Amino acid sequence: MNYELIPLFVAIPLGSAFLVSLLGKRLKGFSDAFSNLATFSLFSLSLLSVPVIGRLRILVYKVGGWIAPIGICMVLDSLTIFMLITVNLIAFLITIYSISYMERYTAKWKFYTLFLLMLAGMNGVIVTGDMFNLFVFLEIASISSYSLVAFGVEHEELEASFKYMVMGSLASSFILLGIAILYSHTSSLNMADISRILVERGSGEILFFVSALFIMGFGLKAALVPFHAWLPDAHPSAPAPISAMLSGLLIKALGVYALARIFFNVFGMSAISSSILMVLGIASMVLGGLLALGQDDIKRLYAYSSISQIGYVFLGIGMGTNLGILAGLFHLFNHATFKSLLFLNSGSVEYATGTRDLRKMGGLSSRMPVTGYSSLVGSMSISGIPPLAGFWSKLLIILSAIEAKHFIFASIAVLISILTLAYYLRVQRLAFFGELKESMRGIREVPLPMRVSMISLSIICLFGGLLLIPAIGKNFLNLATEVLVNGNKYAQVVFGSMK
Amino acid sequence: MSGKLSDSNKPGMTLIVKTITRLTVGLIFLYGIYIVMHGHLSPGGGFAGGVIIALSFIHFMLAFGKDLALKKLSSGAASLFENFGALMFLTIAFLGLTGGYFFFNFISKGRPFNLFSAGIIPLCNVAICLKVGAGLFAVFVALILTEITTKRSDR
Amino acid sequence: MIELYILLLFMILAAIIAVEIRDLLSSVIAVGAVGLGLSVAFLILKAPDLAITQLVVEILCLIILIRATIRRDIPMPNRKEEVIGLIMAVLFVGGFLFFAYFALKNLPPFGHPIMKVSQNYFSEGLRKTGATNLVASVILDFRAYDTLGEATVLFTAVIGVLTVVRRIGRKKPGEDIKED
Amino acid sequence: MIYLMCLFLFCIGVYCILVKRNIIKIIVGIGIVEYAINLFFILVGYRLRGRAPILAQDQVIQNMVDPLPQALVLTAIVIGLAVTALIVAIAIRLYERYGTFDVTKIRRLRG
Repeated sequence: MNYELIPLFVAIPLGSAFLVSLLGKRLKGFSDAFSNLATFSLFSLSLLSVPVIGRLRILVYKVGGWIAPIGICMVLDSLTIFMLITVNLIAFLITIYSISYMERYTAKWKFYTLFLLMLAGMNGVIVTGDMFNLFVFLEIASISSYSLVAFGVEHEELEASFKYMVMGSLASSFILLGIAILYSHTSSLNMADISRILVERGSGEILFFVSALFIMGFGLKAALVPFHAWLPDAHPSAPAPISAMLSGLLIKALGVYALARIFFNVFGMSAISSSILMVLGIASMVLGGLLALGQDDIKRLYAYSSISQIGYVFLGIGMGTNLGILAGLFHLFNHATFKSLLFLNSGSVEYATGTRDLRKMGGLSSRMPVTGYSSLVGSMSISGIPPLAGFWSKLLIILSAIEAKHFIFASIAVLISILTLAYYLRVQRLAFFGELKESMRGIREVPLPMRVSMISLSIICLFGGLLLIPAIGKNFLNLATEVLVNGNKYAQVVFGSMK
Repeated sequence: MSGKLSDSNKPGMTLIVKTITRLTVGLIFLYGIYIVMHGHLSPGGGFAGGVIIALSFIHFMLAFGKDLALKKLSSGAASLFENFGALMFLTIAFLGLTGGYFFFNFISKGRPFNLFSAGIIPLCNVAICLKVGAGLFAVFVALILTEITTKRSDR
Repeated sequence: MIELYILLLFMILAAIIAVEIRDLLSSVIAVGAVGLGLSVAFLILKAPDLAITQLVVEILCLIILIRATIRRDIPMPNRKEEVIGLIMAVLFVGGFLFFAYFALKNLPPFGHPIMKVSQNYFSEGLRKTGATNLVASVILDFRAYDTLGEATVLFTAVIGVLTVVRRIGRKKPGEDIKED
Repeated sequence: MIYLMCLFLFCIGVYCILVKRNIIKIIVGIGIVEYAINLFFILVGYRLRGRAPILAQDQVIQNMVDPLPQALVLTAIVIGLAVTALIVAIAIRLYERYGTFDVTKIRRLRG
C-alpha cells in the first residue's frame, strides 16, 4: 500500500502550484493558506515514510507500470528520505515566514506558484531514479529560481538573475551533454541499470570525461569554488525567504545530493574522484571564508559563508569513509537549518529597518529580541560552539579527516572554523549588540508568523545534536550513510526490489 | 514592426499584409489542430501543434496590432487555458491510479492506425497543446506589452 | 552521408558568423540559420517529429529575439575584449576537445548504436500503447513522467516571464498597489 | 569524426558565452550550445540506412532509428525554448533599466 505515497511528493506541489496560479489572483488569502497546507502535508508525508523505509529499506515505484529500464522509476531509499525531510521541513517553515514577509512585494500568488514549482523540482530530483528525469526536474527547480531571484525587478536583482541564469544554463548544458554520452555508451537511462552496465564494462576514458562534465555541471549548481561567481550576487538579491531556500536547500538538492548519488551509486567512487571532491571542498572552504570576512552587506556575508560551509560538506562526503559521509550529511542538514535561519534573520532586519548594511545597524537586540537571540543561536551553531548542532558535525568532519590520515585537511578545517567564528562575531557585534543608533529608535519586532518560524528553526539548531544518538537518529542519518557507503550495490538493491 | 508605414490611426501593418494574413491565419490554425490530433499516428504531436497554434495568433497580432488580437484571445483567457491544460494533464496522470499506477494508460487502446486509438496519448496531446499554445501566446503578449511601456517611459 | 557533413560545416560557419559579427540583428539572423540547418539535419537523420518541432520553435525564437533587438540595434563599440578571458576560453575549448577526442573514440561508431532499451519499444510499442508513431508512444506513455516535467518547465517559464515583466516589484509598508 | 564536429559547434557556443560582452550575444551563445547538444543526441541514436520510427499500415519496417533520443531531444528543445523566453524577458527589462546591452556597463554588483 505504501507505493502510492511516492508520486505524491511531486504531484502535491505541482498540483497546488497550478491551483494557486488559477485561483490565487481571484481569492484573497487563498494562496497563503493553500501553500502552507501543501508544504505541511509534504512534510508530514516525509515523516510518515520514515518508519516504512526503516522496515523495508527501499521502495521502487514504476511510473505508468513500466519496468525500470523501459519506463521511469522513482526510488525511495534512506538517503532520499533524509533529503526529503530536510527539504520539506525547511520549506514548510519558510512558507510560514513568507505569509508576512511577502506583503512587501506585489503579486504574492506568483511568488507562491514559483515557490511550489521550485519545491516540486527539488523533490523530483531527489525522488527520481532516472538520469534524464533528473535533468528535467533540475531544470524546473533552476528556472523557477532564476525568476525568483529577479522577483523584486530592481536593477541589482535583474542583473544578478541574468548572471545566475547564464551560469545555470551553461551548467545544465554540461549535464545534458554528459547524459548524452552516457546514453551512447550504455544505451540506458536508468541509474541502477547504468551502474550495473558500468560495473561489467569497467571504467575508461568515457567515464573520466563524463565525470569531468558532471563535476563542472553540478559543481556550478552547488557553487564549488572555481564555479562560485554567481552565488554571492544571486542569493542576496532574492527576497529573504528565497535566499534561505536557495542557500539552505537548492544548492544541496541540485548540487551535493545529485553529485553524491551519481558518483557513489552510479559510477562507484574512485580514489581520483574522491580527492578531486576533497580538494574542491577545501578550496571553497578557504576562499569562501576569506571573502566573507570583508563584507559589509549582511546577506552577502551569509552568501559567502554558504560557499565556505558547502566546502565542509564536500570534504566530508568526498572522504568516502563511513564516518566522513555521516559527518558530511549531518553537516548538510545542519547547514540547511542554520543558514536558512540566518537568512530569515537578515530578512527580518531588512523588514524592520530597511537596510542590509552592517555599518548602519547596531543594538538591534534590544528592540527585536526574537530576531536577535535566534540569530545568536544560528551564528554560534554555524561557527561550531559546543552543545549546538553545528559543533558536532564539524567535530565529526575533522575527526574523520584525522581518521583517514588527511592531517593537512583537518588542520585547515579547524582554522577555517575559527575564521567562521570571527566573522560571525563581527556580525553580532555590529548588528545586534552595541548601542542603538538614533535612526533606529522607532523599529519594532516583526509580525508573529515570522517569529514562529525563526523560533522553530533555532530550536532545531539547539537540539540538532541529539540526532547523533543512535536511538533517535538511526533511521535518519545512519541508514542514509549506509546507502552511500554501499556504492554500486545500489543496482542490485533497486532491481531486487522491483521484482 | 513597420507600424509607421500604415495609417497612424490604424494599428498593424499594410493592407497587403493584412489581406494575406486573413487568408492564411485560419489555415495555419487548422493545420495546428491537425498536427495535434494525428500526433500518435504521424510526426508532430501536442507540442509542435501547440506552437503552431500560438504562432497563428502571433501572426494575427503582428499583422493587425495588439488590440484586435487581444479581442480574439485576451491574455487572461490565455493563462486560464494554460492552467486548464496543465491541470488536465495532471488529472490524466492521476486517473492512471485507477489502473494501479501514476500515468497508467487506462483507456482501451482501440485499433491501431485509427484516429481514436492509443488510449491516453491523444488526450495528453490535446492537454499539452492547450498548455503550450496558450502559454506561449501569453509570453509573447507580456513581452510586447513591456516593450510598449518601455517606449512610453523613454519619451 | 556526405550531405550531413556539408550541413554541419554550414552550421559551424553560420555559428562563427553569429558569434563574431558586430551587428546584433545579423547575429540573431545567423543563429536562426543555424537552427534551420539543425531542422534539416534532423530530417536527414530520420527524425521528422523533431524537424517539425525545431522548425516552429526556431521561428518563435527568431520572432522573440528580433522583437528584442529591433530598434535597439546599437552596433558594438570596437573595444578590446578582455585578453585573460579570451586566453582562458581558448584553453578551455582546446582542452575540452582534446579530452573529448579520447572519450569519443570509445563510443560506439556513428550509425551503429547499441539500442538495448529501445529494442523493447520496437517489439512492444504498438501492442502495448496502440500508437503507431513510436516517438509519441515513448514521450506520452513509456516516459510520460518526463513530459509532465517538460510541460511544467514551460509553465514555470510562463509564470517567470509574467513575474519578471511586472512594473513594480516592492511596495512600501501600508502602500496599496493595484496589481494587473 | 562527426561527433567531434558537433562538439566543435558546442565549443563555439561556450566560447561565445565566456568571452562576449553583450547580452544578445550571450543569448545567441546559449542557443548554439543547445543546438549542438540536441544534434549530438540524435547523432548518437542514428542507425545507418535507418527508417523513421513510425510504423506503416501494410509493411513491416526493419532497421528503424532509435526513438528514445528523439523523445529526449523533444523535451530538451522545449526546455531550451523556455530558457530563451525567460532570458529574453530579463534582457528586455535590463535594457529598460540601464539603456544598454553591454555587460561591462551593467555593473552595480561587485564580483
